[in-house]
Amino acid sequence: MSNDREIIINRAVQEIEEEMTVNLGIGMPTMIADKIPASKHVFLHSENGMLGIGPYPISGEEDPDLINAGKETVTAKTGASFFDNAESFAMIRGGHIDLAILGGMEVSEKGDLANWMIPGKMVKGMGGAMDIVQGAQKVVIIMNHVNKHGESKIRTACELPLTGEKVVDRLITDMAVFDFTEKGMVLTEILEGYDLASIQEKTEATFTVDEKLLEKEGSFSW
Amino acid sequence: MSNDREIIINRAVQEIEEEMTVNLGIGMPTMIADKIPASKHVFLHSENGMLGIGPYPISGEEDPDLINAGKETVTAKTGASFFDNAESFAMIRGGHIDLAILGGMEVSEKGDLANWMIPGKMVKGMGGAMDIVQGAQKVVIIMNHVNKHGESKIRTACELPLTGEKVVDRLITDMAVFDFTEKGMVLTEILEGYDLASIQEKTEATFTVDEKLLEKEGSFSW
Amino acid sequence: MTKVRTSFEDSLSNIKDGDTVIVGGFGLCGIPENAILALAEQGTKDLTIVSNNCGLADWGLGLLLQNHQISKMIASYVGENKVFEEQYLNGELEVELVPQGTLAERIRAGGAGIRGFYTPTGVGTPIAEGKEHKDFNGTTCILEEAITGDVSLVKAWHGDSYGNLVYRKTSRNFNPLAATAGKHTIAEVEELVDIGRLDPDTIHTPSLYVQDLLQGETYEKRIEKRTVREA
Amino acid sequence: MTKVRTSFEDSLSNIKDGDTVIVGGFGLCGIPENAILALAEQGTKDLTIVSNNCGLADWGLGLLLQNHQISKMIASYVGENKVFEEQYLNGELEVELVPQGTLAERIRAGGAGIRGFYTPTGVGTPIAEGKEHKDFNGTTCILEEAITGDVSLVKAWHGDSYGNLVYRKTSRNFNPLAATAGKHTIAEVEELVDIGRLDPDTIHTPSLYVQDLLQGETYEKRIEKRTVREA
Repeated sequence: MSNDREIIINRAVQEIEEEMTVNLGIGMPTMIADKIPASKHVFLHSENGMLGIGPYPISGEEDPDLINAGKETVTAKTGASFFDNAESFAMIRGGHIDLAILGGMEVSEKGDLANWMIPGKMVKGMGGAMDIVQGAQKVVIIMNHVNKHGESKIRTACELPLTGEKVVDRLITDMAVFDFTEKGMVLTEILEGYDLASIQEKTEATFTVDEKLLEKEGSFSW
Repeated sequence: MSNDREIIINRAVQEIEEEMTVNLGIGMPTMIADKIPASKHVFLHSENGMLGIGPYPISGEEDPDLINAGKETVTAKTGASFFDNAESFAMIRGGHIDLAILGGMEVSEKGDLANWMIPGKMVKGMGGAMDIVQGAQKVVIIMNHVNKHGESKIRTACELPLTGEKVVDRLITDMAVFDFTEKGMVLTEILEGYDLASIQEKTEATFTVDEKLLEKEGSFSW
Repeated sequence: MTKVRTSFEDSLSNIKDGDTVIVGGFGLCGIPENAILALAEQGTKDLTIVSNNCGLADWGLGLLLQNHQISKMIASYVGENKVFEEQYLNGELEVELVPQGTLAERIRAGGAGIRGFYTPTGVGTPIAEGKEHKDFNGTTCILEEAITGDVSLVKAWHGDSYGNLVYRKTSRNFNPLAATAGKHTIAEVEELVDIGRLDPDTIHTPSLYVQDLLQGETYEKRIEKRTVREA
Repeated sequence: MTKVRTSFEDSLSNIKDGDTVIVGGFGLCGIPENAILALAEQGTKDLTIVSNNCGLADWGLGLLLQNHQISKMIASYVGENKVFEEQYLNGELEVELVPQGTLAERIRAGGAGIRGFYTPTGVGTPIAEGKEHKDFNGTTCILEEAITGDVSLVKAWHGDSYGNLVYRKTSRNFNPLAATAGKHTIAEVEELVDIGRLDPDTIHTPSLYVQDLLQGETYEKRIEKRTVREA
């Protein structure tokens, strides 16, 4: 795992609180599962029809009838349940999932999310992402702060087609954490190795800085 | 059971064909169940959440968790299934019930049905009747031809509030059988003891007479 | 981590005057007996009750009527209750009659985050008056809106401490639907079983829908119409 | 009275050129393997396929793509199939992408006689373009319409000759929904069991949804992403 990913995942796992029902998106978010402390009781929901995902199986014990939304073989924890896809998305759309952590391509300062298609490239489909960002009680997006060309992925407005409009509650990058509130986009944390100036430089979106963070960061050179 | 009822029930049971899924309304229609020949394999659907109603239980074997839509204790046949009310009405509304036999207060010549409320009297509610008349593949109404004042219950237009508009496929009374087709209301059978004249006299609605019946009844005095 | 509570009184205190409460059961079959008794005891007023029926005069939701705790009833059939009739006729009780399938679907929609749906049920009847009509390939439908509750009361056969529920025979009826549509769902069970004893393939109500789980001490399970055949 | 058929070929002949076919499964999990193989063999053309995914190039629905049998695909995610990409880019294949929850709900609605429903999913995205919008207590929703099929193909674990079905673990997925929404539903099962062996409380698909029931001789059950941990 790259260092950036590890930083993001380590920060993201802190979002998960005792007794929460959590949906983890495909890819980087799935890796969060392994980092949840064993002492914490949480239920992982998989939109293909399962509540209570366990760890990956031991080699030889894979069950083709037991996969997660990323189509990986998994196991079920004691106390799990299986259901059909309509029921699974009833849970999502009906607000019964406490927290969803998904990857992103772009996030706008209004909390818009784009993470499903790049015009001109082959469209693979949105899967369950559009339902999840509308339905989960809290939506946390995790992504690198900048793309491989060093350009901000946090935009004034998304250029890519949206997955959801004003759906992001929190954004965690390898540099910072932002909340999307009634007052707009607010910087609430600066991760190790960065300061406000570097974050401002790498962020196209306009944001304010949380008061507590301002106090703490007051000693910096700005 | 009165003679009228028996005549109606004996005629109505002939509507039930091999392998049909059938919903029988509360009251007189429920009595049809006992008349289905044991040689005929049918599935009786109960809208409170059951497919495969069996006979009433033997005394002492009543199960309070096992009732029909009329709240009577019943049994389940081998191969039955239980489900919730949303699923039960998904079956009804989705057209998965082959035949429904319900009681009626009034039927109009257009095939409208009124069977749930009498203005000025206490309203009890429509239960599942409105769903059933819309959803079942074939809706057969059974009722006496005239009310206790001797007035036709088969009307030009229903005076009572409707349960459904143009929903009746067949009407079976103690005097006759009518089909509701694209050509309107058609008399298809005259039951024993009546002739066309007596039926015309007791029927407010306008109807035509089925050609085959006309041929057969040609020898009558009209 | 457990959702097991021991006091109906404490759980029921989640219901406040003026709340909407969705209650499982069909007739007297599968009703949350103990929760209803505790709610009657508690005396919470001005309730909107969503339930297929309203019990008998002296049992089930009829107990709340006797206590004058219900101001509005949303149901499909209320014909078996004399107290109901009195309160309706004297204007104390508001009634919204909903076709049974539409009622079930509206509660399901509430739990599933579907805000409204088009159904042919009720078109051309008094139920359709004032509702939006729309044609779908020649079938006229009316728009019906979702129902959600502040609290839902359901009754299951078996339940585990996570809140997974299994119902028995036709006592399932409206219970799984009600369980999904309450902001706070209180489930009572005949038997509390160990985690893992319920087969994950056969759980009717997955745990996340349930907030409080209680084991009822006794169940009367009254039969409304005892019907038997000759042996 | 039995719905058991012995020839996939005969059952699949219910599918005609130009038909809409709803197919259960999620990825390769729970797909009706034998029915798909028989449909590929049969060569029926110009099909509209409704399924969450479209298989791999050489397995599942991908086999129908290879044969150029599909003219339109309604799915939520089709990213794992190169043949798909080719046919889409050269204009041979029409694609309607639907959010997964909306797809599941549209199929359920089709089976349940609900003609359309309002959901917040997709508002503000390309999915909402051209769709009717409506506000429900401050939440903007779009109208989505039901999907029905001429034929549905589903795969279950156990089934009886009446057509009752039980699914296993996450292979349930879209199968019970598909079963309700086909005018003619063909179910294949791993094991045909005697009437009465399935507990009536735990049947996932009640018999009335199924027209043909077949027992597959073999099941490959390919795994798309074998993922394991250290022992």
